[in-house]
Amino acid sequence: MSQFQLYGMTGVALFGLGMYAVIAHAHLIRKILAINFMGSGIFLVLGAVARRASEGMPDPVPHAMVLTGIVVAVSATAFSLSLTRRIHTETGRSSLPRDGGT
Amino acid sequence: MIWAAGTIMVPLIAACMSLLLRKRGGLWILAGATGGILLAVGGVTNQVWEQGPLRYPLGGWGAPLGIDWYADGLTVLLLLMCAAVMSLTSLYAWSYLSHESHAGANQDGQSMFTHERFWPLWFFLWASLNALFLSADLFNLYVTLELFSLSAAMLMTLGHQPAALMAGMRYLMVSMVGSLMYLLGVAFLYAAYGTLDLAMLSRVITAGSQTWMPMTLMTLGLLLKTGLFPLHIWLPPAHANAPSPVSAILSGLVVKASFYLVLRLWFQVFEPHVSSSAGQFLGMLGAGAIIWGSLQAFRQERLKLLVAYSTVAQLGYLFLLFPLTGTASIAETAWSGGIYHALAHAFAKASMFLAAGNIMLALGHDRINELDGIAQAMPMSLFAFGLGGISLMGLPPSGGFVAKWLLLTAAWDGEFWWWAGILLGGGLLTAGYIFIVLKRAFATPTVHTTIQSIPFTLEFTALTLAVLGILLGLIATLPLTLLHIGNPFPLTLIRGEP
Amino acid sequence: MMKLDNPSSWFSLPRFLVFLLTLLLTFALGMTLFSLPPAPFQLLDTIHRSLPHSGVTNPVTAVLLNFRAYDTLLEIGVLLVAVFGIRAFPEAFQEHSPSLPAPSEVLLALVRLLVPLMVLIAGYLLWAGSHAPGGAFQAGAVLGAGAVLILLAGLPLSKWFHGWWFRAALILGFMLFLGVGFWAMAMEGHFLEYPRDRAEDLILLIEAALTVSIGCILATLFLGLPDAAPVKDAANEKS
Amino acid sequence: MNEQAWLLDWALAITLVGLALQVLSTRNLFKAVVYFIAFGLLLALTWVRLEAVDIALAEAAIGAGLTGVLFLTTLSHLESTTDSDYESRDTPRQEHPDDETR
Repeated sequence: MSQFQLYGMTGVALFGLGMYAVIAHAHLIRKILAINFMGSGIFLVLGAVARRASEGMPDPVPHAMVLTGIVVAVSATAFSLSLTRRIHTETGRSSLPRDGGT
Repeated sequence: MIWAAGTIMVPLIAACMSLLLRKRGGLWILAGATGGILLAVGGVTNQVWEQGPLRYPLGGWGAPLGIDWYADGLTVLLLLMCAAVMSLTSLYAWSYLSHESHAGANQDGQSMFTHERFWPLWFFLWASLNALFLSADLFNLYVTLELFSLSAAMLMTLGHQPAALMAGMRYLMVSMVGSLMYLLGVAFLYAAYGTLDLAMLSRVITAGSQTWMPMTLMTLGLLLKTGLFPLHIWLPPAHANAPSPVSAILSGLVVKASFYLVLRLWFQVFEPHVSSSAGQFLGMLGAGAIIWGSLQAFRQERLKLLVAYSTVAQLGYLFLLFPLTGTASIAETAWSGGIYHALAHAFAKASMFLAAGNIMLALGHDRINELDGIAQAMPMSLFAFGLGGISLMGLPPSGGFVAKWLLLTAAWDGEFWWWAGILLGGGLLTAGYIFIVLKRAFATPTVHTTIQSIPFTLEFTALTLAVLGILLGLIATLPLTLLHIGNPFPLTLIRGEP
Repeated sequence: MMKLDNPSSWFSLPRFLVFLLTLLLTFALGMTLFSLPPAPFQLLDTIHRSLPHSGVTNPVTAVLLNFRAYDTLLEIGVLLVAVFGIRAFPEAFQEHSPSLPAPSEVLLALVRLLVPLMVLIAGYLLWAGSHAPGGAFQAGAVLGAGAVLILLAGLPLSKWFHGWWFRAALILGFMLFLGVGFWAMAMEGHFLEYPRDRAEDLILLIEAALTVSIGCILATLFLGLPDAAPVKDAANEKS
Repeated sequence: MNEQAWLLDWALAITLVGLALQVLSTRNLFKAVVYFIAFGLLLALTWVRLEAVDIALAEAAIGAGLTGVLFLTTLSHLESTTDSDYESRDTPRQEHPDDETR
């Protein structure tokens, strides 16, 4: 199994794991953690794709995509965590209600 | 190129300026930004009108190394729609915020929903929508997706009521998962084809799991963000609990942005590999949305929730485009009808949310059962709501009529009675829930309720949007001609283009 | 759809269905990954050809700040949006953590030692980015970590974050990036098309400004979530 | 690829997935976040293996460092206000079974 396949599979597994957890867990912090794992999984797939091209220099375009992705992920995480705090302060909950919450 | 750059960069600059200067000079920033964006969008429209579809290589590199902007009739039409709805809603928002800041302060004596917090996010949302419409690069589209879902989620939660916070949180979660599904699709496509440019991808794409797997992932992610039935659960609370100008934009424009991306991907990139059953499936979901959304709208007790469920239903019409374009002879009519519905709905729904917001400001609530006599008290807002409703029902001479007529013609000519039935039934259901509201509003009030007066601008902008939505039905040839520029039918044509 | 959060029974049908579906999806994704055909062409060759014209020799920096600079521009936009969003919550910018003990002399000494070092490292990473691993994001992250350290040590700098010039520093990189983009359009015809002989200086200039901005932005993201619920919120909760 | 590098890759991949499983399944949220930070650092190591030192730096600083600290501060905020306030809430405790943060 090449490095591409190994890390590609790891990435896909992390994505699937995160996907399951984001639906199955109720606690917001767990959901946000799960989303971060989905992101990390995708980044690993991209990193693997960059190594796939040749044995020489890895492809810099996926690397640039990952760097951008990491920054986007931290922005989204920071905002969702502050929203979690806000929800907790306002309602005392740290999970969303089960119905539509209307 | 300056025009295309202007459509995105002017709102970005305005966002930064409003952060830096806070409320000082706020109205000047708003006026300058709106003027600048309208000018830029006008410039792009003019270019496309005269020269046909255009590509702008950013940084001069050109695809596949660099990122391209691509503008055809569809892009321009959506840019125009966005500019019109956003600028009118901006005017509304300005007045709403100024009114709210002394009327609607919370118990701390300090309103959370202030100019200072609102405008930077608003301009970022505007920039990201324009950027999404123009982009022709898969990864760049991902960045614009994140930009608009983050700014939309923040705008939703600015009001700080618990319901809005929770709805915003749910939207944020759903939309982040949707974006990530899209991104994984991009990663797979890049692995398989070595390019991120849409046009280039459409030339090299081949059948196989390396194509349909990312296609499924990306479509699913985008449908999640669009809120197509049955993935709509987050939509009604999010749209109904947001501050009214934000609700108008969310329902009118933001859900269309991810829908637009589905269109681009299906018709420009994946088209030869989309099986007709996939299109049928999307159409079925659309039909489900129309019926389910309308029935739910009947059951609502709050006006804004009713309007939000109506959005769920109206989104369904957009997806009827997918099965109908499967037949070559009616494809273009169906395509025009679907896109026209997106336009008409943007104006109609924005005006309805603004009108509902006015009613909420005046009454302090939006319970439908207690709207008695509101028609006499605020005729302008109610007229706006009614005109919006006419467009949603598809009655002439509104924009909604043209859209539904085109879709119906396509279904009729293609002898798809089932889709035609859904179209007609959906119209009837819409008429039903609109009339529930109107009947209440025109009833003579039994108990005396205090109705606060609200600024004229609020009512005026709502009405203007509604009138524009009707006008869209009277000048239909112009947008439809524009839509024709670079349209993907017959489907093989787009392939030959650079 | 959301009725999955009942761990009192470890097995529930919806949860199992979700498990099955995600497992299926993961499996399908894995299969696709294994059977990927070779890409019809490599972007790598194009990059190699264009690298000498990009003004830098680190290919990742070339992609981030020249070939796909527009992505990076919008990405800074995402960061700024996060800052706007977090500032919208009133507990942001409260005085940091009243429960924190007064900074000890040791901690202060450590901060005095570490922070200049971090600024130095940031400067090195920024400079190195053109030819070796590094660049604005890494340098900005180090700078942001330095700011966070100062705040953790309890140095009274929170006031500093209210000034208009801190807001200016937040958007400095973004505005400069935009400005260069427009200037380049005036010079060469396309947005963000740097004149080739000046590309190197322009990229360094943009990166320097971005480093400062990213440092401020990351510090703000952190500050937006201090461990300090405002006193008035706590009072509201009790009632 | 020589034998040792191959072994290292496999070890990394398995540990990454294992840590992700730990984070998403452990009942203790604080532990989960600590595992998450460890995951981030390990991911940074993986990026070095994939010849992406740029990303390794960013991942260590932003992905593991900043994101981890954000999670920790949010968690301590939730913890400081959760337990004492529960009795005054109108929602019964069973509604938030995942709320435990210890």
